[in-house]
Amino acid sequence: MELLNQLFVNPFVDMVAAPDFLLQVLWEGLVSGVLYALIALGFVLIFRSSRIFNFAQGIMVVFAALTLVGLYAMGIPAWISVVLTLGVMLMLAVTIERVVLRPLVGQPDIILFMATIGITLFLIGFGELIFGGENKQMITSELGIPTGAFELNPFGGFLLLEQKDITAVIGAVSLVIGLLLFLNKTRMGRAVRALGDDHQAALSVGISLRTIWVLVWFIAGVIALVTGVVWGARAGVSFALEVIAYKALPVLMLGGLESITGAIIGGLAIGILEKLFEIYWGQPIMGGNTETWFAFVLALIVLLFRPQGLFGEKIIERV
Amino acid sequence: MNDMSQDGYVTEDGRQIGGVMMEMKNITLKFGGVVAIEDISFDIREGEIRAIIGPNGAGKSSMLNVISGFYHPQEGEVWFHGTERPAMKPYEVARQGVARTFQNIALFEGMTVLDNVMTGRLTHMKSGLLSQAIWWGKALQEEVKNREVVEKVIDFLEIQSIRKTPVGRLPYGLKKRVELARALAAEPKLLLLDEPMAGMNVEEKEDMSRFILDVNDEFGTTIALIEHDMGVVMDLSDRVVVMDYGKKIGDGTPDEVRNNQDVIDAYLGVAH
Amino acid sequence: MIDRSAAPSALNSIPALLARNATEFSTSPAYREKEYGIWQSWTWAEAAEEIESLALGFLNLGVNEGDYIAVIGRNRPNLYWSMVAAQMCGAIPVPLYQDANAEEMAYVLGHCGARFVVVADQEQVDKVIEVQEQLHQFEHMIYLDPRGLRKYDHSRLHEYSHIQAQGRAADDEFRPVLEKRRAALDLDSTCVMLYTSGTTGKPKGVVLSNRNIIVTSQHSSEFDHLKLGDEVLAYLPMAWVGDFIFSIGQAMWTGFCVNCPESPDTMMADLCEIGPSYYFAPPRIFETQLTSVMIRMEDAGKFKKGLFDYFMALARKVGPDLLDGKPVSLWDRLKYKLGEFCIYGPLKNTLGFSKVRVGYTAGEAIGPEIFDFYRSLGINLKQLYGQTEASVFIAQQPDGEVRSDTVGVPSPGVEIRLEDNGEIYYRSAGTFVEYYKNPESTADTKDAEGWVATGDAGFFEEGTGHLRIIDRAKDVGKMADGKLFAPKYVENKLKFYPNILEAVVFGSGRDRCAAFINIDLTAVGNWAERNNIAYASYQELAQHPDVYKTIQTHIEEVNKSIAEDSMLSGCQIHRFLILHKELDADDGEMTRTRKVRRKIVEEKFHDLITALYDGSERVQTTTEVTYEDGRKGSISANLELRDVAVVTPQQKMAAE
Amino acid sequence: MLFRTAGQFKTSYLKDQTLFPVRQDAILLGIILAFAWVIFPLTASEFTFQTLLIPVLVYSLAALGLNILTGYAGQLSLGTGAFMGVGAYACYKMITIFPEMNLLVAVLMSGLFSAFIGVLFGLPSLRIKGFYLAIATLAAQFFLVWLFEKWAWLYNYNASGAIQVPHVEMLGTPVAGPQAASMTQYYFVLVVVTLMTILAINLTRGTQGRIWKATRDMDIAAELIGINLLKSKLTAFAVSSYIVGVSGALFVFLWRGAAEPNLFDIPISFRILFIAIIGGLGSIMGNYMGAILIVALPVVLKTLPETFGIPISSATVEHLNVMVVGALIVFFLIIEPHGLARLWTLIREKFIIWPFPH
Repeated sequence: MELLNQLFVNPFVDMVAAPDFLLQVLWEGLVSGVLYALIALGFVLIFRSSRIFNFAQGIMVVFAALTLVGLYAMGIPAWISVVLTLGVMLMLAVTIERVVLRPLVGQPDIILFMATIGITLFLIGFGELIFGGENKQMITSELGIPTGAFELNPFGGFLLLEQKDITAVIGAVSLVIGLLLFLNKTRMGRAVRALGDDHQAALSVGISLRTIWVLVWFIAGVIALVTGVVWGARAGVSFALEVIAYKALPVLMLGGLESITGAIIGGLAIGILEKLFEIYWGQPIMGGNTETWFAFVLALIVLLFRPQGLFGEKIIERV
Repeated sequence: MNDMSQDGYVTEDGRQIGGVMMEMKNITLKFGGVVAIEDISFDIREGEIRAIIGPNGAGKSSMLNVISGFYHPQEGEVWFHGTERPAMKPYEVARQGVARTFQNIALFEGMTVLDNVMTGRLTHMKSGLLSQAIWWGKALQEEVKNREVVEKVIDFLEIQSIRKTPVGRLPYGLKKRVELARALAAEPKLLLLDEPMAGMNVEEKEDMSRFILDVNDEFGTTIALIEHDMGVVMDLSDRVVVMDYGKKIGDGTPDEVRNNQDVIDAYLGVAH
Repeated sequence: MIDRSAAPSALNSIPALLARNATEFSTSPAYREKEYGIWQSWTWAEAAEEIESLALGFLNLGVNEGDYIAVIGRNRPNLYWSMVAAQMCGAIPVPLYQDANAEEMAYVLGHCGARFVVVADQEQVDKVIEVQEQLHQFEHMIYLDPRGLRKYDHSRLHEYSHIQAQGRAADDEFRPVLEKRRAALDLDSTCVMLYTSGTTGKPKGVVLSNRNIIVTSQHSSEFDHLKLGDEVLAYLPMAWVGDFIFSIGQAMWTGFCVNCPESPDTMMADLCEIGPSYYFAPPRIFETQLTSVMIRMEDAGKFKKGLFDYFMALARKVGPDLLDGKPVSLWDRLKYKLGEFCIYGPLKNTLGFSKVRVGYTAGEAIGPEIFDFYRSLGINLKQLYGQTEASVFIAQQPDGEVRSDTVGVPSPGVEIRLEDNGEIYYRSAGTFVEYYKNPESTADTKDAEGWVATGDAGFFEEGTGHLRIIDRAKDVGKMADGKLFAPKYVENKLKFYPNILEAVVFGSGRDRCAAFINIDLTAVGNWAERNNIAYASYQELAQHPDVYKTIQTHIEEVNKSIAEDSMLSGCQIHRFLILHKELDADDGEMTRTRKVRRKIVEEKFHDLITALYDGSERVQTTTEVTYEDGRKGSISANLELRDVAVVTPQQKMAAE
Repeated sequence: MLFRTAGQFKTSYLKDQTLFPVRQDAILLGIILAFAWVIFPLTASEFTFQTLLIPVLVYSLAALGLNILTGYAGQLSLGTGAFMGVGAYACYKMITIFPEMNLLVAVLMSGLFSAFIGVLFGLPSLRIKGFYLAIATLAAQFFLVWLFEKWAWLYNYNASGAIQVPHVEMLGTPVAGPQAASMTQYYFVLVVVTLMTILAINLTRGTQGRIWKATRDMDIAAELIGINLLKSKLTAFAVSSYIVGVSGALFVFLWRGAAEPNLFDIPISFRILFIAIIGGLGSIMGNYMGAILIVALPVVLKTLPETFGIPISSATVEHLNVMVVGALIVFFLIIEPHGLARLWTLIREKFIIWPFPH
């Protein structure tokens, strides 16, 4: 009885009791949701274009952020560092395509998946070797990201919106919009999208598979950089960030490995839900820190009922 | 075929065909909006070679998948050995003695020919996990007993020389034969062949036809096969069902079917 | 020694030997057959039981003493048993070549008047049924493999296992009869009748008595110390006397195990699995194996190839001597040991010869290169000279006295006499009884004192006393200038080249020699592949100029070596052509044992022969061919003819 | 060239289906076993036991478990670490609740718990396939580790939140806890690993093995020839998790001596996965090869510079190590996607047909 109360009554009571706090929670969830969505986007793009489940996506986030900070630490002006970092990400994309993808093309999915885990490890080791493992400050102000905060008072309560979070959201949204424009309007972009559906069509556009791969991995790199900056701004830069990469996985399960919209909606949903769960159920009942698994369990349950994910269409099995 | 008495009939080459083994009653199968099979009924009799033919996309494969329990029709009944078959999982159907081959070869690429054919025996394997784990007693007897059966099949289909070759390395024609071997190893009551001749050259087709006839002759196995290559079917089969666009447009002996106007029209449509 | 363990008098028939084995070696393996993926095995006791029940079944079927029972099929224990079972019943087994076509079969079955036929499978059943109208004495057919025979009319058709079952059932009824029949057998009762596919004319039925087979088996077994525990692979035609001696005679005498392959196309694999200790093969097989070894080594990597070549060179140098126990320097011995580990051992292993203790080749001369190749690997390969009429053995090579150019010394118990024209005569316990229903041929070949003419010409080497065969006596002719003409001698030299499968040399009574060549499709085809030369057919490849060039060089080398021997220097080849078809038994150009039928070839290709001598550059010809299924067709071609350089012999003789 | 197969023929199916149809293989195995059972223990130093021998055995056992699930039944799992954890905690609870319990029994039983949990998390596998399933297993990974942390009962409420292996004796000799001698522990582990390997080999070569492989190679066909997919997959999950659980118990009790929850976090799951994949999916032997490589590598990387007298900080070594492992994985995947085991079989085939190239 007591337990049932705790599970099904108290949380909602609390919500109603402090709507402003609820809003705060939702906002927090939204922000992290945006970031999950971003990373998931990286996954989806690469999966669509090369059937590779790119486990390295999360690490690329950290790596990008590290490089940026590291370069700046060497005394290079902030914005130049950004450009240079982009250059590094491009190099990374090219190297991966040349050294890993090309020799492994045509291998079973799991092999390519393992390869990306290999890349993950390599990047971790490499990054730490060069920039050191300790936590670093993201160069927020240097990049002109406002650090202040807006204070709102809904329901006579109190809601704090940090400006860097807002920037994060805005940045993310604009990035997504840009991306969608690219995918839908440019020839390149259409090739990438076509690739998801069938290779021949894509090739008929007249762009070599390799170019597309490099491109896609580069885009993933850019996404990683943006994610790295905004997340770094909130939590600092270190390989601890890696964990957020895992968060993108349940997002993919929900959204489907191939659906861009799925990635975005799934990301937001998970971001918000896990925050709610943590605040209203996790901390009071389960001793907190439920974010580590909530998303996964949620996704698992959903998948039990929709094996193709929320946005994948039904599969008719053939023999 | 109503004129046919319940206790079967005799074929030109003097084989006695028994009573009805499996009967499809008014089967209708839909995928979402698409109607794959529309109100089709026919029967398969003990010991006969029954063909389902029709142009590509006529719904033959879907029909076979219904028989083997892979698809579940929205309407209609499947009767097997005189009792209605409830909707059951494919593996349960297989355990009732229905074995099949596949249009696009579905061998287990990671195993040798021998192991592939051995999988055909799984429906006969009863030994428990523990007995297997200690590789002793029942499991061991089973292993040997079933190997004997399998070797007979291997000998029958003349694939001794590739016994221990991984199937991945085999040419297409042989793969088809191994698949047949796997199905035979199950000692099925009803053997379903999904386009057994697809993509074969002339000799391979002749071999395969010979094997199909031999199987029916040696083991008296009832065979239902799908083919879109009319020629082969007509020589092989005792009775033929003709499908087109999910409907049944003909049913009877090869000759009856050959002279059926609808069938002729249907086939004029497709290039051969 | 076995013959002491039981008084020879008791062992005066194959069934008697069987009885001895069944008691003395009851538990040791007698027969194995690869079937259903494993080597099904029978001990002597089990084999005896199987054979007896079959024999009882025969009696039950009405087999009388003196009946002829034909046996047709590939080497299978059950078929060997049927021969012994026949003997038990006092009947005479007549093994036939399984690849014989219907009319050949009809002739033999008719000639021996077989009442019963034991066959392997549907294929053979069909053949016999096809011709049974012509066979008046034929009554019952027994088949081994029931596959596809269910629907056949079984009034005269019986399944092997059923016959055995009936036999077991009727045991007490027929046992006494069987015992009586078995007891009646003695050394002079007929053991088997074998049809020789003679190089000319219809096959003759060679009647061999128990004495012939048993005594010969005893002598030959002792000669090579064959013993219980030896393994032999039975894969040569059952109708061939050699197989009968090895798989029945010697096997029964010594009690060693006879292994039958699963199918022709798994023969090599089965050979490797069994690893026989006693092995026989005609030169052709050793040849093809060597060819395939060389071809496979072509694709080997630099290092491996180098290693191989180095050690093979070493082996050629010291290998044979080591085998013959001649002195070899310690250093070489060490290197050879190393080679044994790196190359010879593995090679023998992949060829299935690891355990060969005694190996024989016969039938034709074997190329020295081929012969020495196997010897140098440490395989005790020897030559023997024999024929059906002698129950195989006339001359053979004792261990340690092995050379490629002789056929060894007279076998134990064999006397050899040479006519002045060089023709070889012999007399021995193995000498055949008679040609069945053919007294005049019998008289022609075998005189009153029992001397048999071999029809081969040869001579004894001074010193060693080894017999050397030149050629068929009638084929050894004179050239126009009176020089000796020994075509076989030359042809063999030619055939020693992997690229040349067959050669036919002409020149008897002419002023110079010319030759037909058959190229070896495996070897040359492989060469063509490596030099990416496209070809659609044997014919096309055969006429390729490069191929001609290669063959020409081969022939010129041969000419050189012939020229060294002043006696035969006249046999050098001046001109040759490559035939547009492979000589083939189905076309009658060869015997079933793949010996060239010179006469027939000469008639068939006379136009080509004339062309060879009238100096024309090319010749247009058409030839009739028979396909496997018996249909006839014809191929025509335009062949190139080529001149070859010859060497003028050194005039040593003139000096004396 | 070492393999002389001529004359090795089989006269019965039993002989034909023995583990080592070729005699030389058996001999080779004999040699390896001799090393594992006699020579290593006699020669190994404390350091070798702790950094090489025992870890290799424990890891290869874990990999063996995973390999049954992923390599044989084709179900990709990223949650191995957590299942090791279940085994470890189960063993810890049993030993602390029944101090008299025989450790061997405890270890073998602890597998049952992880098997149970394994089946639980395996249930979705019928509906969820491929990467989706892989991610689903991460749910197990994160949830369980979280549980180890939050559920104080598991670690007997001790302040550190970690489990401390108590002193355990068998036949009067300490096998676990501070006093246990490395050699004793090594033999203990070796016994368990050998046992598990034998069972695994038998399961994978017979009926069950075929069922799993069929499920892996083509599940639709498998079901149509009469395989109950759910059963097949769940058995795989059960057996796999059992072995993994046992390895987890060994991991803590016979090697580490103590364990914090995060010890079972995702890095170890991946490490096991690497071992299985580099060793070779669908191979038993591969797990040992993979384990040797993955375990030995850091040691080599650490000792090499020292031997050449190059001063190098341990942190750098750590980073280098991670980097090299990453690179190696990619490298191995490229040269032989089917792992070291396949590499060996290829070499072996070459030996058998030596001197022929093919």
